[in-house]
Amino acid sequence: MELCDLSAYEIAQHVRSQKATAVQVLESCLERIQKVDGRPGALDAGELTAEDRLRVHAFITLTEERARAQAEEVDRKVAAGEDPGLLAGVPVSIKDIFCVQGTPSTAASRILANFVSPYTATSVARMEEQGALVLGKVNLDEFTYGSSNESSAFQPCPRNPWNLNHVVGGSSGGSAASVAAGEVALSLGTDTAGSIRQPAAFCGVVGLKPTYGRVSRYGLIAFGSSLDCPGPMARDVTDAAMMLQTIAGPDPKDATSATVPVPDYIEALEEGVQGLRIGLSPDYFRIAIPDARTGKYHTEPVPAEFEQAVLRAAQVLAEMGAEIIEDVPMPNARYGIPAYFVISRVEAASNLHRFDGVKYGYRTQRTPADLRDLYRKTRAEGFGLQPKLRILMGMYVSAAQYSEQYYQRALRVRTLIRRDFDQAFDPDGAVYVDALLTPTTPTPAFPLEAVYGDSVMMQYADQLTVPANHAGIPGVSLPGGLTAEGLPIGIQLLGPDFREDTLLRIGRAYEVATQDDPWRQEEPQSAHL
Amino acid sequence: MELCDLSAYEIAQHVRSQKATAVQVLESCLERIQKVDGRPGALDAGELTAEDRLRVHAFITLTEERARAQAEEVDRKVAAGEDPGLLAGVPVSIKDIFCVQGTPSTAASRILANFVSPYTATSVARMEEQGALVLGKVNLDEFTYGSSNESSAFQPCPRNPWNLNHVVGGSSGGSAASVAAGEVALSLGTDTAGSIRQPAAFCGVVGLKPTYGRVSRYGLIAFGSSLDCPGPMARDVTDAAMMLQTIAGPDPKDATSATVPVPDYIEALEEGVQGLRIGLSPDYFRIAIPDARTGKYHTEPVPAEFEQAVLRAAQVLAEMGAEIIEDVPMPNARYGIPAYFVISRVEAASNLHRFDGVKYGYRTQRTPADLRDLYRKTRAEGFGLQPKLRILMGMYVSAAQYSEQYYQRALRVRTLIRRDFDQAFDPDGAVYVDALLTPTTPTPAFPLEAVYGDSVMMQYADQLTVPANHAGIPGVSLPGGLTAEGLPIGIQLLGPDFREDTLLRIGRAYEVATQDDPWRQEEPQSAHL
Amino acid sequence: MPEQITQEIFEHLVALAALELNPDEAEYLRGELNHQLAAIQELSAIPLDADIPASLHGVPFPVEVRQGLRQDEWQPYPEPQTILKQAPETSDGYIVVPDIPHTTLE
Amino acid sequence: MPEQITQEIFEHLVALAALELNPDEAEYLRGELNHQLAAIQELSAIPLDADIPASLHGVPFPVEVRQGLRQDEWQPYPEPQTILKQAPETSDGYIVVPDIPHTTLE
Repeated sequence: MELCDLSAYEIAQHVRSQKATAVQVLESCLERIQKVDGRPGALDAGELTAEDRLRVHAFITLTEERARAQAEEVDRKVAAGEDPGLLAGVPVSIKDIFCVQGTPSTAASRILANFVSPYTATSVARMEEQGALVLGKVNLDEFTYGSSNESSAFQPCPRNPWNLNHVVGGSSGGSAASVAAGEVALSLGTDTAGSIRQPAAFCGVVGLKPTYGRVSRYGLIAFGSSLDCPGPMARDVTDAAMMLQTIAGPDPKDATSATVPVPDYIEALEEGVQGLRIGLSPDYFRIAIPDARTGKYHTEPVPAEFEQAVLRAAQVLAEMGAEIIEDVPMPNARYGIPAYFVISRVEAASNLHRFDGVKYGYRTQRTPADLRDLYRKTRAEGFGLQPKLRILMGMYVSAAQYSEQYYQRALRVRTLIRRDFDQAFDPDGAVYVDALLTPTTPTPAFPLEAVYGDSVMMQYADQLTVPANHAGIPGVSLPGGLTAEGLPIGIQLLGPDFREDTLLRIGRAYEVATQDDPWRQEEPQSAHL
Repeated sequence: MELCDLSAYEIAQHVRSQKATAVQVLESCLERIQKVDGRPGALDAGELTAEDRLRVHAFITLTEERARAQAEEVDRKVAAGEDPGLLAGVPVSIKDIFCVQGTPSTAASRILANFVSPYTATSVARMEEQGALVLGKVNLDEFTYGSSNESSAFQPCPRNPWNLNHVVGGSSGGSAASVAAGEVALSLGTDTAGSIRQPAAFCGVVGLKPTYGRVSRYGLIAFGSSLDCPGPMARDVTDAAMMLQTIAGPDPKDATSATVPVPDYIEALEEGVQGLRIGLSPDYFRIAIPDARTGKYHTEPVPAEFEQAVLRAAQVLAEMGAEIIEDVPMPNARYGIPAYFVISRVEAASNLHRFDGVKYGYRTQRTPADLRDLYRKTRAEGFGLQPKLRILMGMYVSAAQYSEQYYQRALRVRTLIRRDFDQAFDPDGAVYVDALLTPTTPTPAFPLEAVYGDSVMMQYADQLTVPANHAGIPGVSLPGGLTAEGLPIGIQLLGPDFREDTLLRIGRAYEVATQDDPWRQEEPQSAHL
Repeated sequence: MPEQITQEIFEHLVALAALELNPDEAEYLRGELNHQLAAIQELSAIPLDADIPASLHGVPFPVEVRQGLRQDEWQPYPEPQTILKQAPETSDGYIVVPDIPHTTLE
Repeated sequence: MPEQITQEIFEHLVALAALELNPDEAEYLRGELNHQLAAIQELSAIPLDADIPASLHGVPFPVEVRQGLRQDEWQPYPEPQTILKQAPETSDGYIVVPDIPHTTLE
């Protein structure tokens, strides 16, 4: 096992106890990246080569010098007896939707390809203050709009470390891939409809979407402002807890970050699940799929392997003392996707109006007739298909004559979705649970190109994750097994506002109980390159 | 470049001039096999692992000791000043449909999995007499019945070195893969409907089907006795010529091997194409595809990339002095597949009757009621689906009441197919050509599992190769470019009986003229493992 | 399912969105828009009591967990050049754009 | 396209072929057989003059390139055990099989 394969917790311990230097950790990660990552995502990348198909392609930009300076500073502090921070020497990657001062911050879009941020996102700054080494910016769906990373303007797009022919999921796909492939121990992602949890599930890592307001959004390029949450991606629950500890808490630069106190997530980890009430909902064991053209829905159960993985987790937790509550009703979960189709598009269209070729980013090279023509040409050339689609959809459903039918109605449906959770988590309610246990996704990672282009089917990959975004509650996806084909299965825990501690504690108990499971001994395909 | 990547010609020169020893060549090949081949094909191999999907899996049986003894003998001869043979120190693999004394000779079937041959096929013996190192037996479709290698009872089946997610073609798929991946310089395959040329095309190597009767079939486990031809697979034309030189010629042990003298293929190689007449036939630029259920045909052009590769080759050869004759009529080529469906199945059914669990090979472990029940149980357990399908089809179309309609008619259609070639190659005919230039296959290597199970579509992969088998004439497939997706394109040359020398000479001229083409600089994906 | 977004509505949307589309893009995008609208028809069938309010976000945001707004105070930015140099075209610290469409008042 | 190989014909073929099939195999194989027969219907539509002979192989095999048959002579095989030991069951140099179905003559 190489240094880069250690957990963040182990790395910080090694560095603090001088069993390894932060510089050695960095070298190990750079070597791994050199071996498995292949050429970084870039504009106008040409055809995929044979080699490209055998590489992970998590990164867009490597920031080796930034990481090296930080590693040397950490090692200096350790040598000098100073506190090197909670994440001392821990290698991290940053989804390229966050601004990091002095580095390209592209949103995986041509329109921001040349943008070098003059400031740093709060969550990144907090990790660096705690000694993390920022190795670089990782790929995503353009402006986070997708569930596979195929829509990135920076190609080759990431490939799943467990099967290089399958997608990584998205939108935090580069984050998930970089963690799964051992290139970094932690990655900072964002979750708007499942964008942390779904790629975590597809790539066999832990992904935590915090409560809305738990982590500052300052420095995050906005998609759906009422839904976006930065959060940790890690190889185990302890590492995710360490990272959340670092980034959580109010930020004067984000008025929507809440002043709720941050508990000690790490301390709570080993408390076990004795007495916790964990719910299963039939509404999370089936998915509704619309017919491509008629819009009529049919309902399908999730794959048997997924149901079994969740039921096995429930059994394991029950054996450790949790009480399993079956049949928790979540009748409005199925409305999550249609409501999201409306709300997120309205917010996206609004947020994308700022990109116009005037103040920063891409400007058309053609000569425009006037300022409006400059906007049109710049946006036509700078945005890919998915941002264009979201702008058009958002404008349509929020137009004065349709707003009542679509946008206003979707916001009221959101209230219904939230009420499901309020009732489930109400200590005085009919069925009180501390957390819900569900599959994270309705399928394992699909093959590359299998779904891309069908924007409706792509959105349905988020069906089991998006209710938490509407409701604002926290959720975590944990590795829960492998399919017969060897693709990761994710299981999800959902909890009440600001109770990430409960989710992490349950997740940790599950990890401990299953640590000898045969699937936990399997390595991703990228380990065989 | 490692020793294993040198051509057979270069290796033999190195060994003879003591620039390298045969043992060093062997070590280099074993190292390459260790790196890219993964676990060998085996019965009851279980699920594919992540690592399996990243390996070539060409081999069923490695015969390292046999090769080492031979290498030491070659080195001894060189040191002693004795002639080490034309193939001195050249590493070769043998399609596991040939018997090699003392080694498992499985036909990739459970029914022969435990068969250790007491004798050696003539072509293998001839190569060993010339100093070749037999590294082992390589995978194939069960009893050669397929065009993808997926039907092998020995799994994991081979994966295409140019794209590990695509098939190698078949049936000589392990041969093609082992040569393309640099595991060996040469491989001995067999061609019954295209089984050398089609995998050669799919894997970007040279594959030569000699004239029926040119190479002894002694020691070849029979499929279609009127069609089967052993032949060379190599990375370039010179190597194919060297190998054919070694294996061609009459054999007292095969009454169908012809006493036609064997020319010096290597000497003729550099004679160029000045004055040669090379034909193009519109009937080889389109394929007829039957509808899955109605059997109605529709005609499609071959992909534009394939047509362009052939036309580019024609242009290159014209620039070197060949005369290109367009519109050579081959109107009966399209009947090749339906006629083959009949003839080959009749011959296969007949040849498979010998496998009965009595004299050698698998015998059922269940207790049979009597001898007939022993046959049934043994064959039911020992044969895979494809042999069963061929037995049933062969028995049906040759049954007394259907024979006139099917088998007799197919043999007469075969006469038509042969006449097309007789007319094209007739020096006194209306259109006289020395060779026909065509695409080898109607598609590049398809993704694994994309066609498998559909026995009709699988057979149509041979549409452009099978007429030569009906007619008995020689054909060679040459690497002719890469598709935009990076998959090899094969171009085919067909010539008159026993004129392999002409085909090799044209192929060599084409190689020389295109040696600086960008696609020739590309490496297969397996080079990036 | 009839198309809801006709060619005419689509062109209007494209203009409002300040986009230009080539024919392939336009065909794909209009197709996907109609496809998505079909997929959200379900919304209109959801029974919603009249007293169900709209939620602009999911988590309640009571005053006790709010930071309150910052004072509206001018703060100097140390390096305005790092911001200005992101602009595609500047001149003497001003951002340059083409003619702004305007109507001259009589 | 009607099925040409009915269940009855199929079972007869399976018996002739000395096979046993499980239901899944049988379904797949009968389906593929009918599929293949559909694909070879074209044969019957090919115009064939009455004087077109059958070719048992493609290459002419005139006497001058034939080796002639070997003399029918007994040759000792040096190691008969290497052949015999391939047999699943032997006894004293004989290959052992189960009862051979037979009818005792009266």
